[in-house]
Amino acid sequence: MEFTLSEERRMLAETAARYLRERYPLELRHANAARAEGFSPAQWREMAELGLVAALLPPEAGGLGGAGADIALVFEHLGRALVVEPFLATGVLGATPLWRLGGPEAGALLESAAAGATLLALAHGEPEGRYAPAHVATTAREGAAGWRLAGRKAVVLNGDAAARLVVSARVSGALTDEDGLALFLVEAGAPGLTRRGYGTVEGGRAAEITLEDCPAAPLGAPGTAFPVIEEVLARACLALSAEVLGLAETAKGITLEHMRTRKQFGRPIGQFQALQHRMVEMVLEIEQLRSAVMLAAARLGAPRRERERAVSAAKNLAGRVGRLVAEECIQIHGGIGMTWEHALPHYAKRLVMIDHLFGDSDHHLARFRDLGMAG
Amino acid sequence: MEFTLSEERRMLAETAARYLRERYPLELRHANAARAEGFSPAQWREMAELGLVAALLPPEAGGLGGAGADIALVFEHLGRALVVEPFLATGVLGATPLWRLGGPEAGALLESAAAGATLLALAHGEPEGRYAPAHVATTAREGAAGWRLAGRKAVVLNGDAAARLVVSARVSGALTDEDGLALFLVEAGAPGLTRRGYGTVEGGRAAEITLEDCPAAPLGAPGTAFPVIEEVLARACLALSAEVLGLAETAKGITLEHMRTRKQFGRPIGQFQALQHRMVEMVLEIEQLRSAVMLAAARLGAPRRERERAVSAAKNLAGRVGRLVAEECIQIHGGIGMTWEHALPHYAKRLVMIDHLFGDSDHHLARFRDLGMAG
Amino acid sequence: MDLDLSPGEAAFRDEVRAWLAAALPARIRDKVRAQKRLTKADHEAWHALLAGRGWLCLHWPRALGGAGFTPVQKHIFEAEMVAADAPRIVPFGPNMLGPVLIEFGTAAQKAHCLPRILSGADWWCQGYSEPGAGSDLASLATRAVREGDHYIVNGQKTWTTLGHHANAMFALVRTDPAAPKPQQGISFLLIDMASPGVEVRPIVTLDGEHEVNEVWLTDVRVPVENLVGRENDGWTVAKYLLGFERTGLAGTAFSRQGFEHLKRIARIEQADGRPLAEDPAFSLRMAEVEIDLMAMDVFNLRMVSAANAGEAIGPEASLIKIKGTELRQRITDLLRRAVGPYAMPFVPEAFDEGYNDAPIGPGHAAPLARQYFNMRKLSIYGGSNEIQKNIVAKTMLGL
Amino acid sequence: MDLDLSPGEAAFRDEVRAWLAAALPARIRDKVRAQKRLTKADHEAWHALLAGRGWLCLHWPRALGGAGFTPVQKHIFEAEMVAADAPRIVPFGPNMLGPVLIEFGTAAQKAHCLPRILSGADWWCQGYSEPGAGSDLASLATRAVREGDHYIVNGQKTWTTLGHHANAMFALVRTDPAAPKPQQGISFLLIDMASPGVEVRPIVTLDGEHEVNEVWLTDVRVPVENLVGRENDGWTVAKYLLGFERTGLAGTAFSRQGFEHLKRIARIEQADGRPLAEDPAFSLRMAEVEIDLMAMDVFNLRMVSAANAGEAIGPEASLIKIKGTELRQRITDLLRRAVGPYAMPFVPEAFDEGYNDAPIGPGHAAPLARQYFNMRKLSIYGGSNEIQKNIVAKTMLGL
Repeated sequence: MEFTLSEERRMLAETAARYLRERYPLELRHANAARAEGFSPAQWREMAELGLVAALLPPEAGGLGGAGADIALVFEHLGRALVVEPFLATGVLGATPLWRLGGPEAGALLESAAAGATLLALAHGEPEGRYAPAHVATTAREGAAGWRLAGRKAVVLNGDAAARLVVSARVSGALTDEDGLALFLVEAGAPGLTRRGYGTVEGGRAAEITLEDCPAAPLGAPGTAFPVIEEVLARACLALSAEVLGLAETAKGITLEHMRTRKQFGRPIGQFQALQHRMVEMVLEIEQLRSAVMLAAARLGAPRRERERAVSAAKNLAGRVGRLVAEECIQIHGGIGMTWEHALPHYAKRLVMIDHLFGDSDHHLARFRDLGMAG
Repeated sequence: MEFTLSEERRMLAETAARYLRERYPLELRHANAARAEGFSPAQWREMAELGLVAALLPPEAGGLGGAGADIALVFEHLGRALVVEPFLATGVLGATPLWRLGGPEAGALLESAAAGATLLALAHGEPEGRYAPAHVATTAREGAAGWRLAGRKAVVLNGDAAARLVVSARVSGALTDEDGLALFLVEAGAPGLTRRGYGTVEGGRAAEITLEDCPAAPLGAPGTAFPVIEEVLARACLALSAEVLGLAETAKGITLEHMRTRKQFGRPIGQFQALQHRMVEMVLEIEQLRSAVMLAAARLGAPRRERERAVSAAKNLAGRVGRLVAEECIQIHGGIGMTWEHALPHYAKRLVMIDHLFGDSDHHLARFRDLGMAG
Repeated sequence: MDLDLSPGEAAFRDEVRAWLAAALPARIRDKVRAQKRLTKADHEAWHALLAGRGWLCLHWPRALGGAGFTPVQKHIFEAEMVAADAPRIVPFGPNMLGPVLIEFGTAAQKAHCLPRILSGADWWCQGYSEPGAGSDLASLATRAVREGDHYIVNGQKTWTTLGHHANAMFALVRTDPAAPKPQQGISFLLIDMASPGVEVRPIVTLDGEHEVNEVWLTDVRVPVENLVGRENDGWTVAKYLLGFERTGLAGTAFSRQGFEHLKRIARIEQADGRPLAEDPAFSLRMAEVEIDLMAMDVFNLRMVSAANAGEAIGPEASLIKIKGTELRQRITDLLRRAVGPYAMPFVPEAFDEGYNDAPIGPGHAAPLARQYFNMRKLSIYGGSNEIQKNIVAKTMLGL
Repeated sequence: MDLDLSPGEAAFRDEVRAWLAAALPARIRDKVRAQKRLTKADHEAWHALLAGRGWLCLHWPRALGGAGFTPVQKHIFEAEMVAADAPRIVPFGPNMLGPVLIEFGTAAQKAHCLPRILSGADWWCQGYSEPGAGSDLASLATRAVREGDHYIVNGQKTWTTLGHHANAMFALVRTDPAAPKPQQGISFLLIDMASPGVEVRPIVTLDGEHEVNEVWLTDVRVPVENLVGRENDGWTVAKYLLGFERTGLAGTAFSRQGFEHLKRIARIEQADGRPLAEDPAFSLRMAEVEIDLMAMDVFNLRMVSAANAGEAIGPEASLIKIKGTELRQRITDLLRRAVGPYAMPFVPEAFDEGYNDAPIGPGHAAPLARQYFNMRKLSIYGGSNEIQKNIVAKTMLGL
C-alpha cells in the first residue's frame, strides 16, 4: 500500500495549481465561457503548453502520463478552478479512440491535440440513447467512395468547436448490440455534417450533430469498437468524478469561509450546531468520493469488470456527493448563494450537471450492481 | 372536508386512553408479555368488555364500528401503550374472514371473539412466502370425510394461543396464483395440527404451524378467497400503521422529556440545535404518517385499487417513519436508550419490527407503484 | 371525518374551474405551461381579469372588493389556478399589504390604497430583507429619521421580487436604534418608488434570470401619514403579515402539478428500451415522492380545515413549509434527472414569447434544469427551513 | 500510489491467515460465526493462544511481549481475525491499559501488570463512563480522596463492558473538585475489583443480553501506587488512550464480513419468485452500500497508511468513526430486512452453546434482529457520532 504521489505527479499538480491560481480567476472563467467557442483558445494553448493535456495521454500516444492517477489529478485541479476549456472533449473523449485504434492520421493528430492545436470531440450519444453505452442508431455504410455515415448525435461536448470528430456508428446488429459498432474520424467541414451548437446550463458548450451521407475514415476494424467505447467512457467518468471532487473542495472552502464570516442572530452562522453537523456530513462524503476516485484511478488499467465496477462506483458517488454538496452549500449561503455574481452557484451548477454526462448516479448504481452479478 | 371525530369515536378514544393510562403501565405490559400466552387473558377480557375489540368490527359482524377510522383509532391507542394483547390476531386477522365469508359458525364465533372469550388467528404466510399475498403452497383436498389441509404456515401471530385458526390453502392453481385460494376454519385441537409457539423480538408471540391431513371447515366457496385475503391484509396494514403512529407518539414524548432533562456540557441536550433539528424532522415525519393513516382509514371502504394504494402508502410510510423514530430516539438517548429497564427501547423494537409484518416498506412501495401502473 | 369535498365545496370548485377555462387567455396559459417569461403586462392583464370577477384579493372581505373566501375556498381556488396553468397572483398588494392595511391602516390609507390594488394602479413590492439581515429580520439596519412631516429613509433592501415593476414598496425600517430589543424600534412604512433617492438594481440569479432586485434608499422622504400602525411597532405588523404569508406555503398544488408533469415525461422518456416510468429504480423514486405527496396533501388539508374552523395555525405552518418546499424540490430534482443528457442544453432566449426555433432535444426538457436551480429558493425564502425548525423546536416541542 | 498489498504485506497476511486457520478452535469459530454467546473461558482460551503466538498485544513492542505490529500489519491482522470468525481481542488490557502503562506507568506498574495481561492473569475493565457523564466525560463525579497511602473512592461507573468477568479496573476519578476546568483535577487509578466496596450490577440491554454493567464504588481503598501518571493529570492519560481506541473504529472488516454475509443470505432468500439478491430494489440498496464500503475501505487505508508513515491521525479518525459505524449499522439493517417475517422469532436460549433444536425459519435469520438492535450502540459509544461531529467542526473545519 502506498498513497503518496510520485515526484512527476507532484510537479504536475503544482504546475496546474499555480497556473490556475494565478491565471484563471473566476471572472476570466466567466468571460471565457461567454465566448462563441465557450472557452479561451489562448488559455487552452497555454495550459496545453504546460503539459496538462499531454498528462492525460500515455507516452505511446504522444502524452506524458495517461494513467488513472494522472487523469484524476488533472481533473481535480480543473474542477477546483471551474475550468471550461475542452480538456474532456479533446484530451479524453477524442484522444482515447485515436490512441487505442491508431490509424494513419492518429500520431500527428494526437500530437497536435496534446499541444492544444487541434480540438477533438466524441459524437457518440444519440437523442434516444440516454446513458446506454451501446445505443447507436447512426449507420455506417461502405461504398465505392469510402465510408459514409448517417444519423444524429446528441449533446456532443464542444462538438461545435472541434476540428475533428470521433463518431460512433453501427455497421451491423440491433440498436443496442455491443457487437457491430465502429468509430470513425470525421472532418468538421465534411459534407453532410451539420452542427447546431449551444450553451449548457453550467456554462459549457455542446452541439447537436446531424450526419447525412457524410464521409468518414474508420478507426480500427469496423464492428469491434465497443471495448474502446467503453474504455473511453470509463476514462471520461473517472475524469468527471475527479472534477466533482475538485469542485466540491472549492465549494466547501467557499462555504466554510461564509460560515466563519456571515453573522446571523449576533454570531457567525458557523457556530450553529445544526449547520456544523451538516457541514461535517458533507466533508465526510467528499472524503468518500476522494477515496472512490483513488480507487477508480488505480483500477483504470485493471481487467474490464474490475475497472468498470470501480469507475461506476466513483461516478455514482460523484453524482450523489455532487448533488449533496451543491444543495447544502446553496442552502447554507441562503439567497446570496443563488446570485450570479457569487462564485458558489457556478460551482453548484457544474456539480449537479455532471450527473447528466455519461450516466447519472442511478445509471451507474444499476451498472455497478449488474457488473457484480455477472461475476 | 371534515376532520373532526364523531361523538362515538371521541368516546371510544377516551375509553381506550383512560383504561390504558390507568390500568396498563409498562411494567404490567412486560409482565403480560412474559406470560406463556404472551399476554394477559384477564386484561384482554377487560379491554374487550370496554368494546375495544368490538370497535374493530361492523354491526353486522357483532361489532360496534369496523370502519377504517375505528381501526386506526383503536390501534393508535394500543400503540401508545405498547399493548401486547391479541387485538390484531383476533379482532382483525381472524375476525375479518369470518365476517366476510360467514358460514354457520361465524355469528357466534364473532360474538365470542368480540367479547374476548375466543381467540382467533390467521395462518396465511408460509416459510417461503415472504410478503407475497397470494403465495400459498398449503393444499386443501375434499374427501369423503370433508376437507383436509396439508402444509406449513409461518410466523402466525398469536397462533399458539388461538382457539380457532383461519387457514389459507390452495384448491387449484400455481403457487402464487390469486385464483384457487380458499380460507378454512380449523380447531386448535384438530388432529394433524402442530403448533410451535415462540416469542418475538419485540415481546409478542407467534407460532409455526404444520398441517397434516388436518380437518377443516371451508369459509365461503373454496377457490375465490383472494379478495377477502387482500381485504384482511389491508385492514391489518392499516391497523399496524396506526399502531406505529401511536408508538411513535409515545417514543417522541419520552425523547422530548429526556431532551428537556438530560444535561451534557452543562445544559439540557434539548438546547443543542443539531438535536433540535433532527427532532423536528422526526415530528414532521410522524405528522406525515398521521396523514397517511387518515387517508388509508378513509379509503378502506373504497374500490380495491384506491383502497390498496392508500393502505400501501400508509404501510410504506409506517415502515420508514418507524425505523427513523426508533433509531433517532435511541441515538438521542445514548446508552440509556439501549437498556431493558428503560421504556424507550421497547417502543423502538416494536416500531422497527412491525415492518416485518405483512410487507415491509420496500414491499409496499413496489406494490403502490404497481397498483398505480395498472390504472 | 371526510377527506373528500362536500357537495358545496365541489360546486365551488366546478365554478372556479369553469371560469378559469373561459377567462384565462390561451396565450398566457401557454406561456405558463411552457415556463416562459411573463411580462409585466401579462401579470397586469391577468390581475385585471381576476379583479373583474372579484377573485383578485382572496382574503379581503367582499365589502372591500375582496373575494371573502373561506380558507377552504381559498385552498380550492389556488389549486384550480395552478391546475389551469394560470399565473400566480403577484402577492404583494392583494395578499400581503391589503390584509395589513385592513387590520392596521388608517381610514385614509385604506381608502387610497385598497382600490388601487384592485384596479392595478399600484404594483407593490416588499422591502423587508437586507444584505445583513437574511433570516434574522430583526437585525435590519435601514434607518428612518423623523424630520417634521417626513421620515428620511436611508438603507438598502434586497431580494425585492419584481421590484423593477413596482411603483410602491412597503418596508420595515428602524425608527429607534436605541430600543432595548432589536425587534423593537422598527416601523412599517409605505414608500413611493418614484421618490428621489430610490434606486432599483437588478440581481441576476444563478439561472441568469432577473426577478429580484436590490433597492437602495438614499435620503428618501416619506410622508408621516405613510406610517402603518404605530411608530416603533412595525414588528407587530410584520408578524401579522408573516402569518398570512405562511398559509399556502406548502405549495401542494404546485407539487401535484409538478408530479403530474413528471409522470407525463417519464412515460415519454426511454431508458433501456422502456419508458422511464417503468424503470425499476426511477419508478420507485416516483412512488416514494407520490406517497409523501399524498400524505402532504392530507396534512395540508388538516391545516386548511382547522383554519376554516377558526383555529389559529401555529408551528404546524412551519412543518408544512418545510415539507412542502422539500417535496417541490425533490420533484424538480426528478424532473431534471428524467431527461438525462438533454437537461444540459440552455438557450435563454427560448423562454421569450415568440421564440420559435425547434427545441434542443425534447420540448419538455428545456426548462427543467433551470427550474431545479431556481427552486432551491423555496427552502431559503419565506423564513429558511432552518429558521422554521428553530420555531418548531421552540414553540411546539418546548426545547 | 498503490492500493494493493505489497509482496511483504501479502506474505504477512498469508502468515496470519494460515496461523488462524490452524490455531482457532473450530468450536469457538462456529460460535462466533453463529453469533452465539462466548463464555469467559472461551475468551481466555483464545487470548492464551494469541499470547502464545505473540499476537495478543498488537501495539506493544516486542521487547515487552507485544506483537510490535506496524499500523499496516495491525490492520491486516485485524481484518484476518474478522474474516476467520475469530473472537475479537477483549481490548481493555491488551489495547487500552497496556499502551497507557507503557507510556505513563511506573517501573513497578509495568513489571507487575504487563505480564499479567499477557498471561491472562488479569481481566481488566474500563471505568470511564458515569450515569451523569455520557459523552461529556469531563463532568465525571466519582471522587477519590487521599488518606495516607490510599485513595478512598466513591462513585458509580456505568457501561462497564464485561465488568462481570473482570478482576481489575482502570478508572478516571476526580481528585480535585475545585480545579478551575472540569478536565483538570481528574486522575487515572487502577482498582482491584476484589476490594471491599466494589459492587458490579448487570445492565440488561434491549436485546435481553448482559454484556455491560454498573460498577458501584463505596469507600473503596486504592493504594496510591496504583495512580498512573500524575495526580490530577488523568485527562492527559485518558486522551492518550482515546487516541489508541480510535484507530480501528471504522470496523471496515466487520462491515465487509457483514456485507458478504448479506450477499449469501440474499442469494438464498426468495422474493417474488427469485433470489432477493436479484430483486430490483433490494439489489440496488446492496449496491449502494457496497460502493460506500469500497470507498470507506480506501478511506481507512489512507489513514492506516498515514499512521504507518508516522503521521498523527487527527480529526480524520472522527470521520472514519462516523462513517464506519453508520455503514455497519446500515448493513445490519439490510440483514434484518433480508429475512422478512423470520426476523421476528426470538429464542434467547438458541444463542447458548449446545442448543440443538431446529431453528425457527432459516438458520441464518435468528441473530439478525438482535444484532441490528445491539449495533445501535456503535454510533453511541466510543464518543457518540454527534460528539465526533463536534470535534470535526471545531478542529478540522475551524467552526
